[in-house]
Amino acid sequence: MADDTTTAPEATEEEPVETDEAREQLLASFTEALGDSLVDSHILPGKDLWVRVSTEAWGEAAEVARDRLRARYFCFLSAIDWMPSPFGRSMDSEVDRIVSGDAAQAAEAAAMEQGVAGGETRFQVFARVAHVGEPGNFWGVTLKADVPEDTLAVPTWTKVYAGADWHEREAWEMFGISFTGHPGLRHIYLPGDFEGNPLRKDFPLLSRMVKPWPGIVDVEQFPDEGDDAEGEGSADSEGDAS
Amino acid sequence: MTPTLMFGLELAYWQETIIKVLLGLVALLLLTGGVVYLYLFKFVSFMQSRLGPMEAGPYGSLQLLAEVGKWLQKEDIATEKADRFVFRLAPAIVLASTFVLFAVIPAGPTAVVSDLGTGIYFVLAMSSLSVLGILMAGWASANKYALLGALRAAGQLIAYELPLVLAVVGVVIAAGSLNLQDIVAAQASGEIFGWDGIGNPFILTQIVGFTIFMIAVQAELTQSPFDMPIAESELVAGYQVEYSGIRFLIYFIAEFATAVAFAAIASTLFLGGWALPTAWGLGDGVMHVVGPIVISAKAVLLVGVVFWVRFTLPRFREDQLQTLAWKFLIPISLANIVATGVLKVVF
Amino acid sequence: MTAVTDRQKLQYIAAKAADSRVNVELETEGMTLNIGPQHPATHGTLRIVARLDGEQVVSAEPIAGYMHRGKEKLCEVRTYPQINTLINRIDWLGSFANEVPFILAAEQLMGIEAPPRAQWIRTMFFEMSRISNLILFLGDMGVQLGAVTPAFYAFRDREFVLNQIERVTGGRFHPNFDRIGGLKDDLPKGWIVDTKAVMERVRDFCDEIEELFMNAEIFSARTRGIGVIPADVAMQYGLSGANARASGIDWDLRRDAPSGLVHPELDWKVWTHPDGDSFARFWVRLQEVREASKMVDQICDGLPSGPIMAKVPRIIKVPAGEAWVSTENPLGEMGYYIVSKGDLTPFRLKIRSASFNNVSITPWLLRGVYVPDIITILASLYFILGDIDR
Amino acid sequence: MAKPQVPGIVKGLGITLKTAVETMFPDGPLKPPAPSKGAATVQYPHEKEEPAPRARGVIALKEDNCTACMLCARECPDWCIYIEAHKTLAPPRREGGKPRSVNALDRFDIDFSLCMYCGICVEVCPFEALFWSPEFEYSEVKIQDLLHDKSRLDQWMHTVPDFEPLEAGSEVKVKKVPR
Repeated sequence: MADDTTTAPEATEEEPVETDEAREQLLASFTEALGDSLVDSHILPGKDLWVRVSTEAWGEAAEVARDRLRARYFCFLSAIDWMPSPFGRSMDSEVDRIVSGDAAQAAEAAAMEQGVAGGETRFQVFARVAHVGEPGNFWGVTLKADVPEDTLAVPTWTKVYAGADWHEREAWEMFGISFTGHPGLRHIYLPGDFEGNPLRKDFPLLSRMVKPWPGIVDVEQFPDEGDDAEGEGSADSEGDAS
Repeated sequence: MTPTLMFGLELAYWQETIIKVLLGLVALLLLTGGVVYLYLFKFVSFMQSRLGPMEAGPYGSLQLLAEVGKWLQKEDIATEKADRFVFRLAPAIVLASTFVLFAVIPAGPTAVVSDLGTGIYFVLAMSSLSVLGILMAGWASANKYALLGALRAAGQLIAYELPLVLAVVGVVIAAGSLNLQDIVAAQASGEIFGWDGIGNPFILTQIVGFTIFMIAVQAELTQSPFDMPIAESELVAGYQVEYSGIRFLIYFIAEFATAVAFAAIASTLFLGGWALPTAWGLGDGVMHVVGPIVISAKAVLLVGVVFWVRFTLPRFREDQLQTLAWKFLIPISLANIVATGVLKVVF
Repeated sequence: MTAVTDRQKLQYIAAKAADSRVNVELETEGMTLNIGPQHPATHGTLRIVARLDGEQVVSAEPIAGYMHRGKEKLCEVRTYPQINTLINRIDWLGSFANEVPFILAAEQLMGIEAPPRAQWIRTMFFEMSRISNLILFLGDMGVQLGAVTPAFYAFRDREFVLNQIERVTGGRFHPNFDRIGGLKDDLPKGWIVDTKAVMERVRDFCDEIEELFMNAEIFSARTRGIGVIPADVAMQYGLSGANARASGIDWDLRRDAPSGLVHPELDWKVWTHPDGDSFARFWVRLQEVREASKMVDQICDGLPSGPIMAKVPRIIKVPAGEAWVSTENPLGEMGYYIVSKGDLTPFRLKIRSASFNNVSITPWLLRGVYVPDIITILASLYFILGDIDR
Repeated sequence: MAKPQVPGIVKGLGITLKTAVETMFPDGPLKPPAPSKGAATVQYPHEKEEPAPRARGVIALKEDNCTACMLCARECPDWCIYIEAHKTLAPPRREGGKPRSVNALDRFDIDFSLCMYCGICVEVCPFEALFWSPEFEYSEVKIQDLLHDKSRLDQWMHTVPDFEPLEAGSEVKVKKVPR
């Protein structure tokens, strides 16, 4: 397929339906190259293009992007854990808990819906590549793929983009997603004997658990209103002396 | 041995030598301290648009005292795997090779510790002694950085011995003697095309020899364009990395004393040493006093040039350094010797 | 031979063992030299494990992570203004430039547009943080090669730029001045006149550095042809900014993908260099500082009047959605991928920092170079540790 | 290695010498040398540099403006503001009116060893009780002493400069510091 030198997407923001021909063409060339393994896609007119492919076609999507569409610049590769965090911001003040009661806690385990361009599994791996042509001709695309729950494995990109090596090591370390075919999956940031995957939503952020939140205090009630004992005793705002 | 007369006292030879050695040491340490303060603390700071130390003493003059005090009270440790004996001996050798140089440098008609017939030859031989000290330091401190630094130093110092020696040969041919006093005398009494207003300092006729000598001195002192052995941004402190306390102080003194020593030798060979041109008609009596001042001034001037180059230029890489020595400095100095020889015969 | 007591024998054996251990280590085919984590050449705590054969590097591998603060995890429990203070500590030298892409991404999600005066001042501070960042690089490149003096000139002239930033934002390194929808405050009186004088001084500094380095033989001997990165390898590893432009890639996000700043309205030039070696990277950055100072001058002259802040609700809840915005930061392309579920804090924040990719090329690049060249190449790639480790 | 021509290296040496001369003789070689004027550095304990009026040195608290609404303590990313207050009866505004119940501040501590000087508390305070002061000389020997209580924060109020007038073309209203 001849390389379609697409013009830079001019941000024509006409109201009704903003067709963004440049990105439409891109999407067309993607679907034509990948066929049915291109599961879903989304265009934000004038701004960005998302393309979601099936897990098996993840490696092939890289080749298509680099060779057929000449997107030779590797921007980054990472992952998202779509499970809502069971911990919240551990900044729930007394009054919120009283007002909304424990219902707020129950809402946490709400349904887990994926963001742009959908997806089924909890983990999704996403990467961004860009085409750098002559001045002015620059476009980027974000590729996404689901990570199967059971194997948590996705084909590696290091054969296509050598720069993906470090990014995949980081994703493996932070999310526990392994990349089949990667030359050496080992820790890049964390010490060798670190267990657990920090960026998973169920990994607690200890620094906030250890110290009570100073914002939790509330103004004491009238000390001289009721009898003194009750006033002092029930003052629950024990501002901690750090 | 006939007692020699010194300051009107009857002194045996050994007493005279002790006094001269003590005077020489005091003069050397004072000069080194002055040079360190003047250049390392003040002139370099002005070059970098800052003031340098101002707290210790008026205008930071007692800063060197503070530094020496600091180093003396620091603990002198050696790494566990270090080869203790060699590790402790190394700084002493480097310092010895520097102090020995001063035995020969004349500072006045009779103010020289021992006026050797082959003065300059002795100087060049002794100056290559420091390589041993550096190798011992690097090898004994069982530290990879020190090892790298020492091996680089070995390669560099040996490579720059040759240009140093060959540059001096030109002067020796022009002066016709190896004795430093004769070289000084030759420059004081010589004249250029019949005019002896400023004598004939060899820098004028031996300008090529002078530049090669100064480049070689820059390399001998492992100063900046050639400071591979102590490359702060790579080997942190090269062979000195494991030293602390008084041993590091010895290296510090040795480094600057060698700078002063080589500057004094360079001024003796090329700038006329302690003597002012005989045409100015200053008798020997006066020169006893003026001599040391003149040589100190010239030495301080040349050390200034060394520091000026040190704090401006980036450093050579190892192989570029060697190429410069073997492929450029040595051939040029050989050509210089031939030219001097031919001109000597013709005129 | 006197009777040799056991103690002496043990001492003798121990001494021999000590010697042999030292010798064994030297005669092995290579030496593993750890450069860092505490080392003057790494801008922070980066450790490079280099297997050496004599002075030449067989293989070298940087080990990052000594300064990993877990920014992406922290950002998931912080509101948007609080994240703003966190992210200007990633690339702490050009810290205003860190805030801009994050704020632009949040504005894109919220559909808010900063008023023109705010955009112009934002671009001005974006370029001023580039100047303060790259001036330090120009001085630091000298120190890595052994010339101590340029670093002092760099710090001396950089103070003026930092003073100007401090007069407006209150912070020298961490301005925390950018807000969703505009800026926190406006310029104090008389600030623009002083800034133009400072820009004049910046250009004098550039000429001084050019004279000190450009035609000095030792500098070009140490940097020309060292650490050559061909264009396609640079693209594969995702090198961006001056490192990419030095390998002949004519690409600048300020011109090719203007996101929210006013660069298209200024006239400036993108400098590239065909060689791709350390000298080229130094040269491109030197020209970039000059261009940035000209840009600030143009902004000072053409600054429109008007409000500094758009209408923004007090409690900022970003509507659900995903946004990616990247800008041309001093170190390269820096981008933020915000995934928001509509509440106070972002659901996931991917921070794409330039130095991470710029340094990931070193294992490929450092094969077969001399030890001093490791330092030259690392200095010319110009990474900041906070940028790598996040 | 190219044969070292003179100009490159000599030009570099020229620059360092020029700077040395500029530092030593800031007002021309004829005048006496005055390096302290020529150097770019300031001898700190003796000469002090004036920080910019907007510099974020320390946070000052105007105690009677504070109504203990806890907003700053909640918004602080480092959790370093600790507030305790209780309700009291304040005299009515108009005589004969009902006494008003008002929050009285018991404790308002900012732990400057945790604070990262982001300024969110100063910005978020609805009652203009927190201000920035460019004061920076409050280092302590013990880290506990960096916990400034409300009386000390009140003292900083005297060092808070007035807000500067703004550049031409800006439409932001210049606020006034309640003295």
